[in-house]
Amino acid sequence: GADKLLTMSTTTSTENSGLLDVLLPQLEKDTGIRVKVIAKGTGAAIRDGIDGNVDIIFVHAKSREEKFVKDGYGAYRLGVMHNDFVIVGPEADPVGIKDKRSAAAVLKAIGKSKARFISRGDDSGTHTKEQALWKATGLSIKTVTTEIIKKGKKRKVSFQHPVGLGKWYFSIGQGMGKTLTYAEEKQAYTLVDRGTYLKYKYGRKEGLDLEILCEGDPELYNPYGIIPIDPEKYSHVKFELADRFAKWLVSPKAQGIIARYKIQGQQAFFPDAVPGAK
Amino acid sequence: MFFLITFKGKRECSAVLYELKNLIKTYDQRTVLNLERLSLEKNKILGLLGPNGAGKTTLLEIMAFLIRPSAGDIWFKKEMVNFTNGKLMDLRRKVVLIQQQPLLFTTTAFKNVEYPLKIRKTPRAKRERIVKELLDLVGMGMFMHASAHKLSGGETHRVAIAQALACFPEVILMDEPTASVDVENQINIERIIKEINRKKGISVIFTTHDMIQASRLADETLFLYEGKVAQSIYENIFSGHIEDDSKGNKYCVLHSGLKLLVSSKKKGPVRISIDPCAVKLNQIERDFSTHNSFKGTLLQLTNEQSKVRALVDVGIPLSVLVPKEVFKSLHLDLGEEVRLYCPEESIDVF
Amino acid sequence: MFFLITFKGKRECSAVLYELKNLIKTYDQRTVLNLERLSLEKNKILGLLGPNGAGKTTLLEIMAFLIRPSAGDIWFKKEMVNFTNGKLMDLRRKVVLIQQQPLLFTTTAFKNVEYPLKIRKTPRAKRERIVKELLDLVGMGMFMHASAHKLSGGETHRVAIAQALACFPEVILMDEPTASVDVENQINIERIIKEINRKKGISVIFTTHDMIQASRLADETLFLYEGKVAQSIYENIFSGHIEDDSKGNKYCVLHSGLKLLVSSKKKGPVRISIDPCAVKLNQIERDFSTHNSFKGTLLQLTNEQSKVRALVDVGIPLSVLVPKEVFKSLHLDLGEEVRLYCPEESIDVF
Amino acid sequence: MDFLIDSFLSALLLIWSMDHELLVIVQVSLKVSAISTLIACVVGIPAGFLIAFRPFYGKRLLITVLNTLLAMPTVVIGLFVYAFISRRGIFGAFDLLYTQKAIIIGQMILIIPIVTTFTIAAISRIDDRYRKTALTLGANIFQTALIIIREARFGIVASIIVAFGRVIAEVGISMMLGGNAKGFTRTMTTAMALEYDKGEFVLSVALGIVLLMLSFGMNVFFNYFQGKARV
Amino acid sequence: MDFLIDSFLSALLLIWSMDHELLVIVQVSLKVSAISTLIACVVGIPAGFLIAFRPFYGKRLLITVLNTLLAMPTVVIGLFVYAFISRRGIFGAFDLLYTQKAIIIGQMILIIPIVTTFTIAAISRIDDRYRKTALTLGANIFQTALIIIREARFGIVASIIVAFGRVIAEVGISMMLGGNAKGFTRTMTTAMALEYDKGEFVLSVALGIVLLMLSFGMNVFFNYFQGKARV
Ligand SMILES: Nc1ncnc2c1ncn2[C@@H]1O[C@H](COP(=O)(O)OP(=O)(O)OP(=O)(O)O)[C@@H](O)[C@H]1O
Ligand SMILES: Nc1ncnc2c1ncn2[C@@H]1O[C@H](COP(=O)(O)OP(=O)(O)OP(=O)(O)O)[C@@H](O)[C@H]1O
Ligand SMILES: [Mg+2]
Ligand SMILES: [Mg+2]
Repeated sequence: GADKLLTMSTTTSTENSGLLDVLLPQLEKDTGIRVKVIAKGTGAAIRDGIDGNVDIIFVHAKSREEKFVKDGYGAYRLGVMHNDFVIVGPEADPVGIKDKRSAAAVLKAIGKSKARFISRGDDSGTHTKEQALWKATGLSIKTVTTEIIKKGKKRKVSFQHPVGLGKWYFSIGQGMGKTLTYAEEKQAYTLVDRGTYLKYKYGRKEGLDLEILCEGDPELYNPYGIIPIDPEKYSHVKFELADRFAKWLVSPKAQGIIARYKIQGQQAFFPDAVPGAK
Repeated sequence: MFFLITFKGKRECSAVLYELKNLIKTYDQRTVLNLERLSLEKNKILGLLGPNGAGKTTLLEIMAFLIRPSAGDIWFKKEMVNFTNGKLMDLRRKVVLIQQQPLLFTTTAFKNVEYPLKIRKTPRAKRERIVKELLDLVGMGMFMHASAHKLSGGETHRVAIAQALACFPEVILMDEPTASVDVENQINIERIIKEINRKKGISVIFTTHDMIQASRLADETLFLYEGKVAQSIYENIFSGHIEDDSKGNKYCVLHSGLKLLVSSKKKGPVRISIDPCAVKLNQIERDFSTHNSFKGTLLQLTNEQSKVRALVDVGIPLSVLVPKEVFKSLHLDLGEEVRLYCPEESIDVF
Repeated sequence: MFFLITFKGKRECSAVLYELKNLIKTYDQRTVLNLERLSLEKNKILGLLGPNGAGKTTLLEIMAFLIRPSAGDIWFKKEMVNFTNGKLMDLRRKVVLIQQQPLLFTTTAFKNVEYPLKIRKTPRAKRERIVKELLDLVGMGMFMHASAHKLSGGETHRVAIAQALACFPEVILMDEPTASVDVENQINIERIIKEINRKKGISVIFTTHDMIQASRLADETLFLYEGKVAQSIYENIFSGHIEDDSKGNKYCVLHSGLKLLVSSKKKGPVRISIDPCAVKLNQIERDFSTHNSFKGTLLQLTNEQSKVRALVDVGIPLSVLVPKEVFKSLHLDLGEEVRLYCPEESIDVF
Repeated sequence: MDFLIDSFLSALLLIWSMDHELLVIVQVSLKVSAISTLIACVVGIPAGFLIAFRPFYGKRLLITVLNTLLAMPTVVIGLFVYAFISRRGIFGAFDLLYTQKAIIIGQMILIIPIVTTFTIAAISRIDDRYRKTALTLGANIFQTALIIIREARFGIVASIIVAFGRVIAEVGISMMLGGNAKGFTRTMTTAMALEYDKGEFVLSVALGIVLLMLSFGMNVFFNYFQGKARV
Repeated sequence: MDFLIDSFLSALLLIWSMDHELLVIVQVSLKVSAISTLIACVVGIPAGFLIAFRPFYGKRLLITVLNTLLAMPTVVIGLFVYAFISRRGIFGAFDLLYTQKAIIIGQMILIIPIVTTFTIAAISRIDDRYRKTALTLGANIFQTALIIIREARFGIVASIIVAFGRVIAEVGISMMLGGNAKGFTRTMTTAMALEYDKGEFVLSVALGIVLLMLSFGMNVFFNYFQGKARV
């Protein structure tokens, strides 16, 4: 019934990957819980939690998630799984990054040779990761801040990027799919999560004209966490259901489903709660 | 006829219908209507005459409670009309105006005439009977289901008259009701006007530019000139300009070339009206004087109660009113040459 | 006057202006115009008469090349008009139509009259002079900068006439040019019509419901009836219905109650026209016959060339044309009772 | 080119298969758009009439403000409504966020200015004699308004068509306030956006074609009225 | 409520700071919207005129199709144009994708039906006597069209305002075809969408308020015409 209905905010990539379409029916079968999924950017998804609009959030931006819990919005965070990012680019690979394993080194090479790089620039998990990687390259980083007013006080909103914005570094402020097509169109490098890449590369008639050039660096791991909203903060949330859902998600059964989920024949997510799940 | 039968006739004794005091209507700072005091009687047919722009339409629209006077008061059947309190609908249901260029609703002729009945919640069957009858009355029965906007000018006008009659009003205001109507239907409409007035006691106020129609149809006539009730007789109005001769005499020269000695202090372009009662009509051989005496042709004679209206072409058509006996004694024939004398007093310069 | 000076007058010898052959116009399967053959002369003033819906406006609009006939051909100045090839503009520049209910553009009176000059690329200074003069000509000089949509009915009509004159056309088509115009300006407009025709050789075709205006102004008149040129005289038209008496005589009973013996095979509702030349006018004491003889009052007498037009009220106003000598010999006075006899042959039932 | 043909064929396939999920989405789209258009008419037509009908102080300013609202981005409307109906907003208790009602509220705000503006434009051109005729024939204010609106119906129906087209094709508000929750607030357009995000361009355009076909059907219906309006 | 006040104050702050980045975004928005509106007028007004002017076979079908196009989702337009101008499309060689030109093409397709539909609606109500008067006074077809459009200007200007409002507030096409590249094709609305995605709601609405202020300024200007149209 309606009382067994949970509202969950998640990132577009989670929904787009199709993983929820196999997880949620099983959840309903096991627990009777139905989930109303609201997919949006990581920032907006966390924001939904802060505003108490949802019962639970399922996102991938570990540091922000931890802050979310620390600030008392989230009851707890459970690591569910991870996938990984890869750096893709044109097959010709003009910068010659193919042999490098370290993501930071790759970006550094791209930055040095001023080869075109497309950034999501939307403050998403991917973008957050990318910013961290650029910082690690040691290239000079510019910080752009905009002053706004929040709760009557001035506050700064900042955004970091390597020098060269608009020349070789393009910040397009769009979702992963759009960023990929943009990169293909411009034959540029970009950072992408493996799931989306697989879909675009093999899931369509006219496969993506970009190749994986860098993968496997642990820095490129992308962990997903589930956080029920703290009922102390918002008394109206269905914490009990949320709690059951979160627990179910880290159960061996759900972890097994995650491990078995394949995109274009390749494993897309790696369970973190029960690492060996099959 | 059903229409004539169901009209609730109340032949009341003559009483005041409209009373207007210091009524003023201004548009963009221009005063187009300025009536100090005017009272119109009930159950009469009133003809409203006056040149273009005299304010006839404006007055009718005020009397139909459609536009608000800029100043002044108006009483309808002894009750003062309040143009602001939004209770005009009750008054409007008693008075109906047929506009100068009637505009029918974008539907059929039938539905147009049916509309006033519909909003008065007349039952459908009765409605149909009345509409048919009214359309027949104005000779538009054939066009019942024609779409109104495709009708010719005169056809439109006649449907509008039927539409107004369907209101079964106490007062009908008609703005040039026969202007574009053909001869047969002019006669017909005049008959209808007379009939609804005589048999049903409906007051009729109509405007026209046809002096003879007015005197034929109306119990009373009213002349408007530049928004005022004209004191001087509104007839034989012409434009011209004032000229002096060497002796200091003042002449008014009309566009047609006619030169009239006048007594006026005005200069430049003026208008004059010539009192048709004060003009002397004579046989050609009797030559009065040197000035203001013109030769002309007798164009038309019209019977007007105890007088004869003669239309004489003296370059322009001049209207002259002569008592019947006097006219008889002159032994004039149509088409004959005659002589007109316009005394200075008969000419009003304004 | 500038306007009259600059008119390029070409007083050509009488020639054919319009020639129409088998011209048909149908609207929604209804034939509203059906002219087998008609030719109109140049440099004339032609009056077009006919009841509402006769097709007058439709004919004028075809002659102005504004609507396309459904069938048939039309020649303008001996050249066949091709309504499909889009070269009508050259023709339209020679002919201008003043519509029955003229609609001015949403701007000032001045700009309205200026428009035809502007599109003819007349220099600005000249334009201004001509517009002023034309507005003065129709007595609208005062309203130069008034916004056109706020003008009264007659004022609008007069500005439209000025606008048409600004086209300096070869042919002017006027649809009821004086219908809502005041008496002074009616005279004025009639004078303008005559002047542009006589002095400048502009052909004028106008419609009217005023028989007397037509005969006063027009060199020729044409009667339209139900889209056809009327063979029978278009006058004294009345509606009524046919009744039989016990002896098999057929009577036409008019709406006014008048009963006329007629010879016709028609039944039910009909219309009749009574030939004004065939009606006999007599003193009251001379009693002809039992039928079709009516007592009436002499309302109006009008001079028409060699004849006198008498308007007699016999319940309805009947028009009678009597030769001048005959009328004189009758010694009739206005307002007198007279007797009318309408022979069966004078009545046309249709 | 292939892509467009593929999309079109997929659209046909979608319709042919009468997929339950598709039906739900179509139904949500139609319901939400129809209700918001209806409300916009109920509010916008009388409002436009009142504004057009007579001069009043500040009329031009009001019209200018209405015109400005036509340029209101859906994001602003979305966030504006969000501020009121989110849990922390003053209507938070009504639990409106991520429901169809929320979409309707947002879309209503989006199209009321459209309907109002065009009603004003349509009515302003209507000859004042219609008003005078109705009044003199004894109509009350309401009946007179109906007559005028009837005469202006060609323009007003056009504005309703535009408004309906605007909301059925609208994605921002539906996404932000509805949340694109499958089975609840997923509309044709949010589904399209989703498929687009996934890179399923063919499916996205196929859904768009289904939407256009639907809209064509609606318009054949509307056209019946607009055609009648021309009599 | 706080949120809206914050946004409003932030908007003032943004304007006050005259941030270079903001100015670029505003400029791109205005330029792109103005050009696409202009093109839509140049195409839509004559097209509307021709359709309204005279009856022809298939007229009603054409109007219905136009009305249907009003419900064209931006995603469909975006993908449609994309299919033509992407590197693989037939116009791929022109390198149009992710440029302002691409946005203009898409937006043009979006609003031409709006301008056309309302031009038809406005012109259909114009008394035929205007046409006859112009023609008989010697106007050619073009001058006659101008007269009729002039008489219908109240409705046509309204449609231009709606069209401009539509494109300046539009986000889908700008995003898909422009790519939201900072400094090149980032418009007010794509910037807003981005901030929204980031969860920076205050900044997003602040940008929206700046846009509305701009649009208000434009409309004061438009209103001058529309007011004149009423003479
Ligand atoms: N809305 C308006 N704004 C400005 N002036 C107006 C308006 N309506 C009428 N007028 C002016 O007021 C005067 C009186 O107009 P009205 O229509 O009453 O004249 P009328 O006597 O009916 O003339 P006509 O015989 O031509 O019908 C005219 O000069 C006209 O130009
Ligand atoms: N567009 C149209 N569609 C259908 N019928 C029409 C159309 N225009 C005119 N008619 C009909 O054609 C007939 C002739 O119209 P027309 O306007 O020529 O008459 P008219 O002689 O000018 O009459 P009036 O004296 O009333 O002006 C009328 O009966 C009218 O109803
Ligand atoms: Mg008048
Ligand atoms: Mg006519």
